[in-house]
Amino acid sequence: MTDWAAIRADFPILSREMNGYPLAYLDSAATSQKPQAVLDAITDFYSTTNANVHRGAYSLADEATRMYEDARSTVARFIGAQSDEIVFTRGATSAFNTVAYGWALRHLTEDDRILLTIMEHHANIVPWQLVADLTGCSIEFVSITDTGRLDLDDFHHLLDEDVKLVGASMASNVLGTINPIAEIADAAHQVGALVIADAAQAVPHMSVNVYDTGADWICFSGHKMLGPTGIGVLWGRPEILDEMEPAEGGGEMITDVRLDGSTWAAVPHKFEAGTPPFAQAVGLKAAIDYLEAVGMDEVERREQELTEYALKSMAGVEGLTVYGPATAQDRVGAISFSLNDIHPHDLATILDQRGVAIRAGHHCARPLARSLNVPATARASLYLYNQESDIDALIGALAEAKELFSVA
Amino acid sequence: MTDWAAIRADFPILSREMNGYPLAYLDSAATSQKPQAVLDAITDFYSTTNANVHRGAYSLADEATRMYEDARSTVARFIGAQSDEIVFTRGATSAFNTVAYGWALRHLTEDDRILLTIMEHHANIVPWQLVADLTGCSIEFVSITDTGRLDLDDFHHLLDEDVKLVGASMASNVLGTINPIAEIADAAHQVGALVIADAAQAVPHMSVNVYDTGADWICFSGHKMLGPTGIGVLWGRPEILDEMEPAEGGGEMITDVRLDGSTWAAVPHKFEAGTPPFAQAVGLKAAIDYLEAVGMDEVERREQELTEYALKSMAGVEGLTVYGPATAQDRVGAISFSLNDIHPHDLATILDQRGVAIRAGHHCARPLARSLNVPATARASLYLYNQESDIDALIGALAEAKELFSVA
Amino acid sequence: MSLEEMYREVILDHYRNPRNRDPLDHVDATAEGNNPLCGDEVTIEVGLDGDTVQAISVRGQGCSISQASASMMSKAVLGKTEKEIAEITDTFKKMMGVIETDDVVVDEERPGATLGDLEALQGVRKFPVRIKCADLAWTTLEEALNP
Amino acid sequence: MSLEEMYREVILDHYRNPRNRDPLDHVDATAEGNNPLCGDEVTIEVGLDGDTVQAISVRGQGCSISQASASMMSKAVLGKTEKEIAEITDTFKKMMGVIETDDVVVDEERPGATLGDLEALQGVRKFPVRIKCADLAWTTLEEALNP
Ligand SMILES: Cc1ncc(COP(=O)(O)O)c(C=O)c1O
Ligand SMILES: Cc1ncc(COP(=O)(O)O)c(C=O)c1O
Repeated sequence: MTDWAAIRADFPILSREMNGYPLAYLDSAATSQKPQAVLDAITDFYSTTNANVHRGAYSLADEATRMYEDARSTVARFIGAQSDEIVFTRGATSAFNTVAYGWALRHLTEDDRILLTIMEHHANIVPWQLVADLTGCSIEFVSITDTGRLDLDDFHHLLDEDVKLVGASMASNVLGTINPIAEIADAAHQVGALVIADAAQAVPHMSVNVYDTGADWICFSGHKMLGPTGIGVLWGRPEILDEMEPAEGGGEMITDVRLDGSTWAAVPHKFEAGTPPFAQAVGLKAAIDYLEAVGMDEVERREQELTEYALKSMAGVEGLTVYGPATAQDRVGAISFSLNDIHPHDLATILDQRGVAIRAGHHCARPLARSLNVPATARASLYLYNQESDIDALIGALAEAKELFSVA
Repeated sequence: MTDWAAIRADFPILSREMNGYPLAYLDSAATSQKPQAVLDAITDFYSTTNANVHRGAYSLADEATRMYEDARSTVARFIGAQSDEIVFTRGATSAFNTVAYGWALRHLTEDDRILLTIMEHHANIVPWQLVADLTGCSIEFVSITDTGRLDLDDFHHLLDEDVKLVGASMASNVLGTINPIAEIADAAHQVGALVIADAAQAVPHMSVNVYDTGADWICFSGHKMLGPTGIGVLWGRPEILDEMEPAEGGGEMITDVRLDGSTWAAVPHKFEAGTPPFAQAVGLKAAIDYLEAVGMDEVERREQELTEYALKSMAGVEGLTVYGPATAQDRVGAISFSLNDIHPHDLATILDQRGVAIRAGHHCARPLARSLNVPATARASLYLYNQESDIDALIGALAEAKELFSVA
Repeated sequence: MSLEEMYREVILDHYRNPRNRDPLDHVDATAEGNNPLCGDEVTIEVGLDGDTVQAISVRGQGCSISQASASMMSKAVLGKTEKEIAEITDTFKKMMGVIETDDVVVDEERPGATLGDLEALQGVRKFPVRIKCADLAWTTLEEALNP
Repeated sequence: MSLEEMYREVILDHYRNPRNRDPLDHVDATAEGNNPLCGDEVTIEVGLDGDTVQAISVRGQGCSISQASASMMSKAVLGKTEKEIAEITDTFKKMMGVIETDDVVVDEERPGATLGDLEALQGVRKFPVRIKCADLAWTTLEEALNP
């Protein structure tokens, strides 16, 4: 049995007060908090081992390089991949752009189509719009059902031989919906399209094996999985990474630079121009070590438990509407909602006064917001360090908000 | 009078032993060490204020956003710019690529030329080669003189109306040479070319005012100026940043995302797709605060003193050749050299055994190495925390290396 | 900081029953404003008679503060000259702390005393994140009148 | 860790007077290798008589370890069959720790005993950063012979 109270105590910020109340941090889908072990790993690295990687013939640089590459192996093992399939980027967004410039820009033409889901985060939309602008390819969107699930009929209907790329989130940061990525990838491959999966809300919350997803590329961010900001991961099938061009040019990604052109280093270094975020890689490794010590199955189970508790508690609040699946099954703990005619920003401010941190807005998914016909929603999102009392605080503050807005 | 011993004591790693000797860290041109104040700033941020920026309507997110934007103002003030001219990137390399994709890719054609100096770092070469590959523009290189200075005659000779972009380092990471960037920019502007300055080895070591440089864009990295890895800066003239396209697409850089296209946020946010390295920005601010407390004039003066001491000591070593200016004037403390026929990697290994960390190789500047006709050099590079004893350790170890190699 | 101070009855009333929402037939000046961070939007149309605002339409979507502020503003500026409006705007922005001031004209205790209903927005000042919401309509009106 | 153990006289001799550097007239197999991290380069040309290496040329640039290893290797494999070379390579890589082994054939005290001059490279094993330098020529030869 995991001691969840002890886990919570590992996160220094969670003992902070907020506006006179205990902080109930319910915005982990935006960014996660960090356990002491991650902070210590970063400080220790800078205090004992800091040196630029892959560059020095001295012991310190060698140690730093080993730690950086060790972080890469840790990430690889964590998602069932090989080390040289792991590209460290600035974040999930950068990972998408690496594929946009390194593959799509050079492969797509006017005749080609990209198929995305309407629930994609801007990170899995805008890079393709930039590519479309440069190549003339077109983009289409798969819609969702009334229950917030991907409309698979629509997907199969829109999928044909002109589709060269399918982009889909493994889990939606707004609806919480978990998409059947393997089924999507299977169908896409049958028409010859490649698949890029947004795992930003999946890898932190469940055990992911990249080969089981069927996807060709997977993108996620360190800061949403207990790690530092400034680092993310692009995983790709080795044969695809191999034939991709680098997106960024600079040091460390070359074998040779001549006046009339350059040759590229082997994958993954080809995609890591310049000094990589090596201290952040060390922090991300510590985060993964932490998650693995708890166990991803246990993390997933606990989050389901909390999600169920939250959905049930919210169902008891009159006037509250949840967007997305109403049960904890096949969903993660990102729960978007609205309450009567109280605007989400008003809600966020009111909750904040009771120490409850939730997000309000379009959550970087405006096409989804438009299709739901709500310009903004409130969102509470959970992680392993949350506890029932955070949700109770949310529910209590929602009642107060209704009170405040009942005057008129 | 600055207490340099006290300054050195602020850097935890410098009290480390290396192979039984005190660590003499002479590789700051690759990456700098960090003072405790920077480590504390990062840990404090994660422990008390961590939340995603520009996203939350709750107090914690507001605090985090203020700290992130405060870091931006600090950087701006440090280089004499306005806040909204500062774009946070992954590093200097990313900054160059942002201009390559956001400006050059969309402005240059087959008829256009890019003029670089032969002493550029790969970060200021390869992005332009990628652009040349996509647009058909051509690239030419300005050579250097025998004393390791830019050949200004050659520059003026190569500069004509077809040149649309001039790229030059403010200080070379190999030769240490400080280039007359204002003169270069002046001449470039006269033929209608824009100027991108590589300030990666300048901003950490001297007081820089972007407007005095005359450049249109300036790029540098946080990790070379006491800050964390994973963050860099692109400064640009506001009117130029304004008309540039974003390089990366994603969240936070849009005003609206529609199915058929998107509109961009104002500068600088247009160039900061996705979650930015906000904790690293906080660390960078602490680094700048530290540098400013010492005073950049004082940093520069001290480094000149150390450089002079190093050049003089090295001049006393028989068989040692320095590449680059032989005096401390108009140069920074990156000193490349060779010793008899001892290969730089052998040198680095031997020195490492005496605790002296130097770099060996082409220093991400292969075109320069080729033009010097040395495939590799050894490089010692200095920063404010170095002291004369580090240089003495270097000189002592060089004597031992000669001894070892004198056998045959 | 009291939430009750921010969510006054008059604010919620303007939020739920916004004034002057009907589009104008004849538009002399117009501007759109939005707050990219939270998505608040306001569109303003103005009909002028000389330099007097003789008609105004304010439409938008967003939080109670942004929409109530817009509605109250439309009432406050209707029938006023551009010069008078500039003065009201200045007083409002000073009340909200958007413009710094040590102007003695502003009553320390009740800096919004001359603003009527709008004074109700004073409570927002204690919520820095929300000041931009209150300010949006005013900045947009300024843009409409001084394009 | 002693530097003297790495920089043996025989190594410096091979570094300064590399053997078998002349290009071959007739090349049956060739490969280029480089170590992107430190820039060491080696080009190998082989002349075969059946499966016997009857001529070899090894050229390159780089540190003393990479160049001495290449030179010593050229001496060691000249006149040997591909099978014999594979065995020498295996023994060498085990000595350097590039191939892990608990193979009893290798003398714990002197794992390179069968390698002659090459044994001098044993000292490199204590400098992990430099093992790749010593290994470069061998990996390149393997590529030349098994393209
Ligand atoms: C002169 C110069 N320019 C650019 C860079 C690239 O910086 P980074 O690797 O931090 O992107 C460096 C450092 O490696 C440098 O020394
Ligand atoms: C589903 C999803 N995809 C992509 C991203 C982008 O991640 P980042 O902002 O770290 O680049 C996010 C988070 O903002 C997300 O929730």
